[in-house]
Amino acid sequence: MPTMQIREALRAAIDEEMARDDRVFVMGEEVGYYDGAYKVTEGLLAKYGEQRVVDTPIAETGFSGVGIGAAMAGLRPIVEFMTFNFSAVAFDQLLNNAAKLRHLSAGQFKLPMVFRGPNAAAHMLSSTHSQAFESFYCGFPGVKVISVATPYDAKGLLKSAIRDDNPVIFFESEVMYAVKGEVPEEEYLIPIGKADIKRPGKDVTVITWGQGVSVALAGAELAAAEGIDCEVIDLRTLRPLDDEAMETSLRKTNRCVLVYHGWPYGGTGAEVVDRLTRNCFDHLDAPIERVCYEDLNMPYAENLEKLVLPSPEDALSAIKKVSYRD
Amino acid sequence: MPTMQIREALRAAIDEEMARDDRVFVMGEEVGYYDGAYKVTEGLLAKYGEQRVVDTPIAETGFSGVGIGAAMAGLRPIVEFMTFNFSAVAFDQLLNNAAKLRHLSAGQFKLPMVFRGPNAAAHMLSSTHSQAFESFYCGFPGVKVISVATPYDAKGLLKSAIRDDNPVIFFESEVMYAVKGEVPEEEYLIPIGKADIKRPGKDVTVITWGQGVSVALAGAELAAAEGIDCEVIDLRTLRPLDDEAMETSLRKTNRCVLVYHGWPYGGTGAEVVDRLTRNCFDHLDAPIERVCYEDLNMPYAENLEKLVLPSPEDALSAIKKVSYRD
Amino acid sequence: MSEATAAAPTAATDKDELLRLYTEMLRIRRFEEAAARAYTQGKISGFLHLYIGQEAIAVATADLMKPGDRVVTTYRDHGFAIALGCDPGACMAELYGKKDGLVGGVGGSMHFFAKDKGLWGGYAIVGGHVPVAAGHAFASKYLQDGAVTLCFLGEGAMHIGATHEGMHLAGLWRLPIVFVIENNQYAMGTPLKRQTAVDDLTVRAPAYRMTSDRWVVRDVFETRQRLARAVARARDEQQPALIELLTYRFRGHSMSDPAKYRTKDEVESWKERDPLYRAETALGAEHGMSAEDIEAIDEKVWAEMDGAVEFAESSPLPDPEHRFKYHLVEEGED
Amino acid sequence: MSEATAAAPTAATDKDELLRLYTEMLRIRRFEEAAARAYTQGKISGFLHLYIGQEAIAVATADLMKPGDRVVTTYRDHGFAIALGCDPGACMAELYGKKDGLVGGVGGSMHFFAKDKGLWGGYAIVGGHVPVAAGHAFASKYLQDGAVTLCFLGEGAMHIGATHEGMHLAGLWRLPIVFVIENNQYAMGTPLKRQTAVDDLTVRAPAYRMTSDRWVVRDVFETRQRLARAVARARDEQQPALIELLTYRFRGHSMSDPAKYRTKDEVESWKERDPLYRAETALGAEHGMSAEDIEAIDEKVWAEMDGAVEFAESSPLPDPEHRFKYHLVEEGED
Ligand SMILES: Cc1ncc(C[n+]2csc(CCOP(=O)(O)OP(=O)(O)O)c2C)c(N)n1
Ligand SMILES: Cc1ncc(C[n+]2csc(CCOP(=O)(O)OP(=O)(O)O)c2C)c(N)n1
Ligand SMILES: [Mg+2]
Ligand SMILES: [Mg+2]
Repeated sequence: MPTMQIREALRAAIDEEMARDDRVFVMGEEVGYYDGAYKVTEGLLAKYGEQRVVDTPIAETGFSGVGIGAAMAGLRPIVEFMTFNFSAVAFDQLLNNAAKLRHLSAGQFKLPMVFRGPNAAAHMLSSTHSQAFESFYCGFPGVKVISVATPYDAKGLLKSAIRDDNPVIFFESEVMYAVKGEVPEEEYLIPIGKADIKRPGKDVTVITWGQGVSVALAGAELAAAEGIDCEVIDLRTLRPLDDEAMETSLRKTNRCVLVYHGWPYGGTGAEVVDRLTRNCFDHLDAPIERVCYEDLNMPYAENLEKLVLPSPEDALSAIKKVSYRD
Repeated sequence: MPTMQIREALRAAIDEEMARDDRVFVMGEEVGYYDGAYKVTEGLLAKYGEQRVVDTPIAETGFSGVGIGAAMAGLRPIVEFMTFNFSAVAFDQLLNNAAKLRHLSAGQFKLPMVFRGPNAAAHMLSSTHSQAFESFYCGFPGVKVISVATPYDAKGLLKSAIRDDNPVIFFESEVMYAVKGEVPEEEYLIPIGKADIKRPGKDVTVITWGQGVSVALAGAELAAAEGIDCEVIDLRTLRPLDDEAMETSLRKTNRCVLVYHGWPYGGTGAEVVDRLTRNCFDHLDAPIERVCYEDLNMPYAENLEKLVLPSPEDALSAIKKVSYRD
Repeated sequence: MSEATAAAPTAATDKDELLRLYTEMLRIRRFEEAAARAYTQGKISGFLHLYIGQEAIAVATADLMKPGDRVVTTYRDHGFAIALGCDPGACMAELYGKKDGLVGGVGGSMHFFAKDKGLWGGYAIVGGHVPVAAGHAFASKYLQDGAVTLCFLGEGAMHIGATHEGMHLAGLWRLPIVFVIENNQYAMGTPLKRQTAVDDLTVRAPAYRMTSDRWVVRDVFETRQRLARAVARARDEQQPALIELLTYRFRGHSMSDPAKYRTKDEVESWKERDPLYRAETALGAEHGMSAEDIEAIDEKVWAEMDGAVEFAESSPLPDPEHRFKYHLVEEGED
Repeated sequence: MSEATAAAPTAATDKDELLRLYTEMLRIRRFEEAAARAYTQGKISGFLHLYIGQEAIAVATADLMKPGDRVVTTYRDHGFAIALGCDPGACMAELYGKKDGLVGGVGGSMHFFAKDKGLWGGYAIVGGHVPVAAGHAFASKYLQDGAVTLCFLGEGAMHIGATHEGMHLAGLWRLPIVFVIENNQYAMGTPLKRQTAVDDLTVRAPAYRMTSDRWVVRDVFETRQRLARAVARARDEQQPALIELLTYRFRGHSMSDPAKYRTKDEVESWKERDPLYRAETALGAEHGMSAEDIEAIDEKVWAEMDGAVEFAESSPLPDPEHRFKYHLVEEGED
């Protein structure tokens, strides 16, 4: 199988879907002439022209709203946030328009669109540029939310997201764009709403997504060295959650740790704990542990940032804790 | 003790703090000449004048930012959102400025300010006007979050919030402004971060806040009729959470139900479940149940709205469920 | 405002035309009066923002639209629904939160949608619809469908960021759209002079490279004609426009607002400009219609609106299961 | 731009003054060149947005400010920090993420704060600081402290809602504030003509009832003088202003931007307008300074900046415990 970067996989997904359906277009800051701030859209302007690769001024509320309005009128916009941090100024458009207009119009309108871009901390960008938005964007109905961690998932899920008739919020990561992996030559789609077992195991279920995946896998390796066999489940879709996949694993291992990039209070992390403890109460041999950001604004200094972020060692500690081996 | 409405208690708190410290001022849409969309600020313009009771145009980002900038320069703003639904357009100001500027400036600035207004569903206002914002505003560091349900708490906590040197997000409710209760004649403050037992009991801990409180208390009454004695804990402060109060009760009852107005995914609800299951794992005789909104955009029609909202009957079912009496 | 006032021409020449548009305006007014009555009786709940005084704008707009054109407006949306041909019964049923409502009872007063009639929605977050409307126009340009989007907003919405961003993109991209400010002098209780430092809101048009126009809405024909001019340029020349219409709402901001913030004199002075009143006067004075004939129209219209109320009252509540619908497009659904 | 260019006067008369301001500009440039070198060596990480080409603006501003006046700016904030008298060592240490950094290593390049020096912050969300700056001015009016706030923003920030709202409120409330657009022709890779439909960004001033001014920044004295005029009116007459400064950044948007989107010719044409270059020329040609004397200044400045780098490199990392500080004001803390 050919190998490519996540960035290339995303680009291939957009390219294939733009070729397939000329209602699909890309819009955002620097997506065209600059070839994308992180080069995800490189070459697309040259191939598809200004009408379908639309550079915007700095106006996230404006171009998110334009995307929403265009979707209602029959187009299939892919709206890029340079990073999701900048989507905070467009929050109202996502919450009150994207997520609600189909419902408010009693089904008269569909909103087939994707909001995509990098999410969570990169490296030394300080607090306003290091935020994980799933705790904000998973909390309301009317949208689907995806977070990808491999080129294979990135391509297959972005294609599904573009074809989905609903607003899909699609999280990537600056620091993962260059991550490489195998991607089939033939076309494929990955269904939204299905988690993936990134590492099978029997002792502890490690649930993760996005930037957490590599941390979780590294933590699982450390645990393996200590004789604990972890099953690492990459949620991939954060809304709706794949309860079945999580529960199946947990019923087998009876222990669970979450590893992800994001703040601890609420969000997907707490939601998963809530569901699993309720639905698998009698199968849990230990309370579920969460390994994520410290509950702090992200400092710039490298040594401090590192302490705030979850590490494989943190994951190992949690894995040992739920195994009562700490 | 004299009796007053929540609206009057809030007004008294603002009035007393404005009299006490002339750096305190109120700002928002219709707070002045209109006497407040919900009359919380009635009479304050007449008493304190245009400089300290500032009507704004419809520009939530603008006047939130002005409040933040004024706080940095030594004032103590009280920013009213006509309802918190309209704060969505100012999300960036809360997330990236209010919550971060003290940290970013390494303590050079303080942000002593309150963002207040009604939160969550009122009655038949449809989906854009019926949202509970704690799931968004509790999820990041740098702020405190309060939600009040009685005149006594409203006054004592708003006074503390105004005196606090940090940004405080303060939730009220349109449908509760007329709720009456006793409020002492003498001045008092309620510390931020302390929950309150609204009804002592021994069988089931019912944790609640905001509009949930009356639902929880009514549910507790229904349960009492069936011989289940509930302890109803009103969190009052949602960030930071009063872990001690929750845990003390839970260790006594071994059963817990949450009752609140808000969506189920994530948020304070899931956070509480997560903390209690981890910290009191061996004390829990049943999984914690949550009684809140259905995971839907709020419909306008009265009958549908009622079904989406949590009811005392829903609370009773959950109480019975955790008591294994369903 | 004075010069714009001075320039206003007198009413129309063709009696049938005037009668038709008069009747349309009257239908809106009577619909809302019926709704207000039901609200007062406690039969309608939530917010109810009346359009009384501004009807000529919706009627003129509906009259100049071509198939495919779209109106996007605020929560003050009943007038456009009626003018665009929505069934008053369905509209009233929506206010009642009933199954046969325009959107099945999920939206209420603030969220009328009738896509097939060109009503692309009533929006309740001030300014939030402006970029969305620009998006409809973006799609028109993309698909070359020849449609124009008409985006209505209150003068209070001019000060919020979303409005600026939506207008700015429409200007930059030369979208087929006309932005119409319905300046009814107040945003809730706040008069224009406490909203902004300027008097003329079209002062922003050059910043977006839009043409502008501005007049007092006294005459439905003039309004139609001047709006039509802007719509034609949007359609044919990709020239977006910013139009300020000076108008007045005779009721409070919503049914719960006693509107104590304005003087009787002010209200009276605007009553003289009321296009409905002026059309009625013209029908009598210039076209010789008798008071009885005019009264007969009113009775017919009232009968229609009483029928709408009856329809709404007898419509069933939405099915409980209805609340699960339309959050997401389900597999196979369209 | 042509007329604004035409009107630009030549440089200053007083040699000492010119030398002083030239040296200040040079200090900023050399500071950033030192930072760029460290970045290229992998010693600085994150984003690094250089101000090279725009230094005259910060120097002119710092020179006209009175005690208590405030500057609020963007992530492109090193120039203001140096101009306002922050220690280059502390600034460099901040870029290195070190304990002795201006804000102890928590903010990095984009978030320089030095309240006591009048630097009320570098902000990284485009437009997000504009209402905050208006808030500082609001407080000045409230407290009658006589201070003026100078809010700097890129031309790219003119199109976002927060900027509109902040300016609108400042205009409505007649706040003592001057908004200065540093129009360096690009927002990242996007030239002005793809950002907006207009050429002159001060076209918006009348919408906020602000005065406006607009010139090419070639001369630090002219810039100081014209800015000072606006600041005086803000201070004495509660007359806010919107000023557009035509300038250029000679580097990419940030260190990671190769800036391939512009022609060599364009860059060269702006180099001729570079106030630092012009001041240097004037020192030689008009004031008879020798090349050696000028070179000596440069060496002194380089020595200062090499010292700053040394300071930064030898500063320790922040204590691990430091990350828990300053999220909230703790009991008893100030
Ligand atoms: C962002 C936002 N802020 C506040 C409100 C509350 N609100 C609803 S209508 C209104 C006044 C709007 O005035 P204007 O735009 O002039 O329209 P009009 O009601 O006069 O038609 C306000 C403040 C809102 N819906 N959205
Ligand atoms: C709301 C928001 N959107 C996008 C960005 C990413 N971004 C940072 S700087 C910048 C360009 C700003 O250009 P301009 O305002 O002209 O300032 P300059 O960098 O030229 O000084 C962009 C798009 C951001 N920081 N904030
Ligand atoms: Mg109005
Ligand atoms: Mg620029």
